[in-house]
Amino acid sequence: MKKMKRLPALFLCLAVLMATAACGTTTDVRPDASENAGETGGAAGTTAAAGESTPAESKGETGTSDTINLMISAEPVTLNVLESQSNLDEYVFYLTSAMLYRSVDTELVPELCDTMEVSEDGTTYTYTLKEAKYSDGTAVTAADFVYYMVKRYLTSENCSRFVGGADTYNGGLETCEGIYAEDDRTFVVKLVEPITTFDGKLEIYPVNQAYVEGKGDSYGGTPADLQYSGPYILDDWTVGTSLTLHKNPDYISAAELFPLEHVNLYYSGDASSLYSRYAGGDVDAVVSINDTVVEAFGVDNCYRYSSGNMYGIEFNTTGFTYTEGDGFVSRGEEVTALMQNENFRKALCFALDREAICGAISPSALPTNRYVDSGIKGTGETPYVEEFALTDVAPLSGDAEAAKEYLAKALEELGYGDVSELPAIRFLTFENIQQKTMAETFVSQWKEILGIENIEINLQPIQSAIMSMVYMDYDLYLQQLELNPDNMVDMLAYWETAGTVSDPAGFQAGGAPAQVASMHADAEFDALVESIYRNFDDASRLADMAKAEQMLYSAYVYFPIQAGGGYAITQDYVHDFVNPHVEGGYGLAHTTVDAH
Amino acid sequence: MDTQKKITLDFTPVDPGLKDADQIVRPSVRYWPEVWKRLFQNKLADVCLGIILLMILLAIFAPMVSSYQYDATDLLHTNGKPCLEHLFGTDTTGRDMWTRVWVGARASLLIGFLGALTPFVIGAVIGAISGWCGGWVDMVIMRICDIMLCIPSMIYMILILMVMGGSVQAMVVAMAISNWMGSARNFRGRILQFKNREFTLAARLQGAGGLRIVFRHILPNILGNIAVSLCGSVPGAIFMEAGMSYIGLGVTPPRTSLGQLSTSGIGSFLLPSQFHLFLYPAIVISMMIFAFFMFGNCLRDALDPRLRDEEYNARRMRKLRRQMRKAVQ
Amino acid sequence: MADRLITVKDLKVSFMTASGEIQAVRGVDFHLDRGETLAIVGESGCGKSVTVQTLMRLLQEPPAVIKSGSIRYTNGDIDMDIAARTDKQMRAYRGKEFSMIFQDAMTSLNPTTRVGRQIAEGILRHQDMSAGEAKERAVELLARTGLPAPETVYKRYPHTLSGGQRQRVMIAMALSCNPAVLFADEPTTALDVTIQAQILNLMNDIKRQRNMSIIFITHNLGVVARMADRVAVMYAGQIVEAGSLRDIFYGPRHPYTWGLLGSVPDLRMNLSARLASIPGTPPDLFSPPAGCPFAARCAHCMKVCMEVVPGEYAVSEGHMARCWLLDAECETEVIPPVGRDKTVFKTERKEEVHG
Amino acid sequence: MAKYICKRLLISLATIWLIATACFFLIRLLPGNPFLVANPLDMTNAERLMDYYGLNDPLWEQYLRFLGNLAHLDFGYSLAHAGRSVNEVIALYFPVTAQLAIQAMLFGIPTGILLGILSSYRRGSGLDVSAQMLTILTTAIPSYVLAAIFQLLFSVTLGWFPAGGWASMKYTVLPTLCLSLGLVAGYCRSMRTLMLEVGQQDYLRTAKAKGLSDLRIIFFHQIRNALLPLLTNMGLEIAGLLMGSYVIERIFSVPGLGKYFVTSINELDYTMALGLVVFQACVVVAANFLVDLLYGVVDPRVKLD
Repeated sequence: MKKMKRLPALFLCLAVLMATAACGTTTDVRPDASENAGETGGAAGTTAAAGESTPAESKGETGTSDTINLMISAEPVTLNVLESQSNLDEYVFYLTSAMLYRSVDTELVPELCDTMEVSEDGTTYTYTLKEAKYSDGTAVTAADFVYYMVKRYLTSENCSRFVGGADTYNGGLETCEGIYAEDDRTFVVKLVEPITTFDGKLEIYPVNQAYVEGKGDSYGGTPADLQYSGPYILDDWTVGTSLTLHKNPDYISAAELFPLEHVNLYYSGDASSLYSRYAGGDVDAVVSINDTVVEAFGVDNCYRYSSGNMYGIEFNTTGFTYTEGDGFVSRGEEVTALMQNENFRKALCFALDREAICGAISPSALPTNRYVDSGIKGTGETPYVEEFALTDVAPLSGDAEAAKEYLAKALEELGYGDVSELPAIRFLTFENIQQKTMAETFVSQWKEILGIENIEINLQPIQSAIMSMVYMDYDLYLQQLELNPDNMVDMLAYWETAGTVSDPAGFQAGGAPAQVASMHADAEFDALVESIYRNFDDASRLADMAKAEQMLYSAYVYFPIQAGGGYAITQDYVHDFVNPHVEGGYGLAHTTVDAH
Repeated sequence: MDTQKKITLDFTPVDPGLKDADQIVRPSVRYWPEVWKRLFQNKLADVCLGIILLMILLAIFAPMVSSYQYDATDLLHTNGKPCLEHLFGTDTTGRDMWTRVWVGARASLLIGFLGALTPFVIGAVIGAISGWCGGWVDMVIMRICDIMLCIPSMIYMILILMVMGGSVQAMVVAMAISNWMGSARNFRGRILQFKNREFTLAARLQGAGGLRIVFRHILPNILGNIAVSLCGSVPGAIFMEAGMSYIGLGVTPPRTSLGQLSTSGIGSFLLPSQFHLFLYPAIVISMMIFAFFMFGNCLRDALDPRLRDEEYNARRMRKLRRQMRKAVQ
Repeated sequence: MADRLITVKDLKVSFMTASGEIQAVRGVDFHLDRGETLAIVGESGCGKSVTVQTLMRLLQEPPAVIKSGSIRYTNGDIDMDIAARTDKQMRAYRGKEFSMIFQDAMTSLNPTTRVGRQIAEGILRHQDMSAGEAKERAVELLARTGLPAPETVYKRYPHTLSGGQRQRVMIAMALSCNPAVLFADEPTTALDVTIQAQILNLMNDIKRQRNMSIIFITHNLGVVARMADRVAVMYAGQIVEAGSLRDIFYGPRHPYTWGLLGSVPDLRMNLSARLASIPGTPPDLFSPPAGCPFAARCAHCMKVCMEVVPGEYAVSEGHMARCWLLDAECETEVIPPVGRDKTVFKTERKEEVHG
Repeated sequence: MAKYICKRLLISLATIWLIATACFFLIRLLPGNPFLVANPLDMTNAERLMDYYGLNDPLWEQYLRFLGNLAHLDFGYSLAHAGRSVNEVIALYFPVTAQLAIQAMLFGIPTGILLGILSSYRRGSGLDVSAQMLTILTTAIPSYVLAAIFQLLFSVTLGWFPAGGWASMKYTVLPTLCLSLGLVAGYCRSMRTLMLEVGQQDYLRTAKAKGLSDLRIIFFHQIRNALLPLLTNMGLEIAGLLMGSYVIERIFSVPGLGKYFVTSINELDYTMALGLVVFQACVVVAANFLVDLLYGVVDPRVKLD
């Protein structure tokens, strides 16, 4: 009796799961039904699509709503613009503090900047500012920009470009000769020499030094510990849940831009609840949709944007690892010889079918053979990547035969009879579902195509993965690098002999043993990259860049896999919602919302 | 009386020597055989044991027999629906889910068993020392217990997974370090409970040493309880691993576990095309936990049949009432 | 004829368990008169507790089931068959007409409730009293049972009392509503001898004062000797011999009774002599033997004993036994081994005088 | 009594100090640099921040500083989230977690106990079987799976409750339900067993012999005694609930402490993690203390000394 009654529990168990299967199927219908409307959602003519639907829905035309509810999938880390480590914070700053220039519809337009003058020799930039004030009434002055720029904008990479920055930079400058305020309204930036990557359109925020120092450590901790000068003011930030903003009446372009009065940002770290809340109608737009749930929204309803970063496989060709106690330690002769063998590296690269891998794991990303964003303009109409194609590259869909040939050559050169004799190789990966799956797939492909079974995945939480990366404790590393569309050269500069990626543990600076070279030590490449910074001729600069790219590519130390991307979606009553920025922000400068 | 008299009554005495006094009387009942008998008479216990054994067998042999490697990707057959070729379908990179689920079950079962047993054994030894020695030893051990209970296990977990890498062994060690306290407290309590019982005293008077008494005399008395609580902590350990996987600290790839599979499946929970990635690992892990849990329950019933009798009678009574009601109608 | 309170006829009680039916009481007949003490004697598990608890319908039903028989109770206006009453109907009589004292007062008292409240609870249930009056009455009862400082005892918890004090509390509780019949289920087994004597005296006093009837369950024949007017010997769910105290102690006719009496230590006994005991263990009540249940252990077992259950044989007025040895056809002459020795309870009686 | 409380308070303080010390050093054993997160290449900046927060000082100096701040109950500022003070985080988000925990307990524990009582009273009935099924289901299905099922069922399909967020009571329903189901299952199971155990105690027979009604016996004798053992585990359980559940908070976007707890350790946010650990230790110690006191009051057999 008892047993008979308890058994149904088991079936109920299954029934619940089955029921959810059914739910999964039914919910899928919803995005499909609105497919027509969704496709035109981004365009201006949404009403045409609405016209097809029943008259009851026509009330959407009768009025507008002054509120938008957005779903964000990554939360800002801090409001403290000076300490911010993360580009996730930028869209908060975007909404909370005014800038010299602001990106509106993918273009940088002057905001607080009234005029900008460049000196004849191209080294001195003089900005005059409009009259503006913070929400607490304090006036915005040129000194506020100086304070922010020196404190935060200068990094060890770009410091040397500004007068007086190079020698004194030790991380966090107090002053810099080349950046100063002539008076309250005039802000001056002096370069050591003109460089191509600096066009004066600085996206920097005014920060009042007295205010920051008055707040001390608590600056930027809560919405109350911040001076607002941007289009919106943060009312509430419930960490892990929501940010609530309302329009700043004192904002300099309040009349022309940002028509919405209220912006509510909702955060969810969970992919399925992201979908549940959109489907349930709680939110008007989702800024970034996890690749795994894009399908649930209906890929056709979403639009893709580039996320401004790329994945690539990095090879540790130095043969060394840095340890806290013993300094530089050899990774072992065999592994070193193997990693330094170009044919072996090529074999690994050619074996990968990047098209299939990206398609399976991250549909929003595009497989690539380049180190720059694909959207960058060339000299004419054709994009740069098409105008200056690289030669002798591994096909995106892989080339198993070539890979096998390279492997055979490598084995011959190194004197191995068979792949099973190869030493163990450590493949460092982040603890992140996408990276993890990708690494697993690579290892499996290498095993299948090349028969290499000695590659171990070393999965680490982000913090310690980065530490391992900095200490070069890996043979292979799935490296994610930022692609800055404005400064394409920076990406290449990382790979100079003493560049940050090429020499992460500071082998050159840190007194490494003489025999240690950086991963990509090529004097010719260094010189080429440095010359690009000073070449103002568009055509030859781009040609040189392509040349540098080709050099880096052909060295096979950093093999490009994919350019990252993301998907966004809006309900069909939201208009002119754009992702202006490759960094995954969102543009509300012209966004309007119909009553719904 | 009259009817009895009609039968021929034989009043010849029976020789007491021929008659074994114990023969007709109740056979002496031995504890464990009786428990086993009761356990296996319970159909639910049989079903649970069957599920557990089946899962163990599948975990061991299914990946061996399968024509697919659990970590071999096949980019031409991604997100395949379950079919004869791939019983549980394929995942986003074309790996055979059937093989993966059972390889994952291997890790989960290992973690389940070892993760339940190791902290228990460590806790038992420490608890036994604490309970048996008493005095300041007991004090110190119990304070350490209290303190360790308050330190979030996340810290140990991350630390150990860092040092040892995310392997099954690391998970087990992490569980041993973060879970021994409960078992130590429990065991100490039991030892204290039995320490002054007569049979312990008798053993002590015969000159048996402390540990000998604990293991020879006290342990058998609490074996039943131990078995039940062990059965209960196996699902606990499996869950813990699943929880760690959700946080992102599980078994490292390409190895996998049911926790890993179901957490990565939860991301694609909403997609009809990938629903099987969530469904099968979730069903297998739920069934596994269900089986252990129910088996523990049945074992408890078998050890202490009173409760089961109670239930039996309660049901009987209700049945009788129902019959009576029907008869009245 | 004496004022007959309880008449039990052919009472059969079984326990239904998952593994089968346990026939705990297998056809029992006895009666109880007003003001008399009936002792039911037997080994543990022979069904004595079950019998008495059935009289109060205290058993969980099921597992317990009254298979057959009647329990007639007559007292003044009340005339009923307890066996046919429902649990609900019985509630009104429990505590009022009958009450019970249990063996282990420690476990029989609710550990988290003050003892006074536990007594007052019963009073409030049956008597139309205010809470204050009930408390007064409870204190009075506690005083009556000889507890010093009853007011303080009233407020104490069971675990703070000694074994004897707890049993006195139990008695106070049992007497709270002046019951006509008191069932005492081995009330002194858990106590040491001096306390035991005090409690027994107390019970005897109270019985005499209130003209109460007692059914006293024990396996201690010494206790029987000082308490009982009549004795019923139970074995394997049946009463194998019943009679007056004198009948049982001086003229026992059932081999089991002989065994019982023989296993009582005798002060004058030779120290080197082994204490007599009955070999073997009682039969399994899952499947009771076809014949006399005692046959397997009986030294005088005959073939008939193994095959047919013996009927009741009247030995004298009010004295009966169930044994084939008493059958007219039986030719075996057996001389009762005890009965000639009266010292057993004589010593006990002396002790009572001392106490 | 006062002496007992004083003694317990002293022991509690010592416990908290030991926990804080152990965690201080344990957390420092974790490899990695707290400032190398978003831009892993910016070592110079990371070094600057390490200096700024005094993390390059000798460990014992940092420890003494930590103890000093602890004495002032100042947990400092988060390393990962500049400007966010740990005290403020606790002040802002502990109430959220507490609200959720209290709601879950107020719903879960009485429901569980009631179900346990009912199913023990009507053993083997449909109710008992369904209660046991609930117990098994909620125990056998991982909480993140259950939460996702709830979202799908109650938010997307039925649209009754929002799938996430934290604004009004409506938002608390699903997370509360998810949190309390475990409690319901656990308490139902324990209570049922305890009721059956107490049901076999002699004193219930005594109560029956007094002629008391079934209801009175169950309420005044059985339930009262069955509830007591449940109290012992409540201390740790309450403390656990009060620290929030990472899984539930993440899935339902609840701004509770649980999420901070996990992420701060993951992010190597030393000050935040330590602050929260110490805070949790205080909660656990306080909860245990209160439960012990309560036990002493409710159970006359327990002597506090």
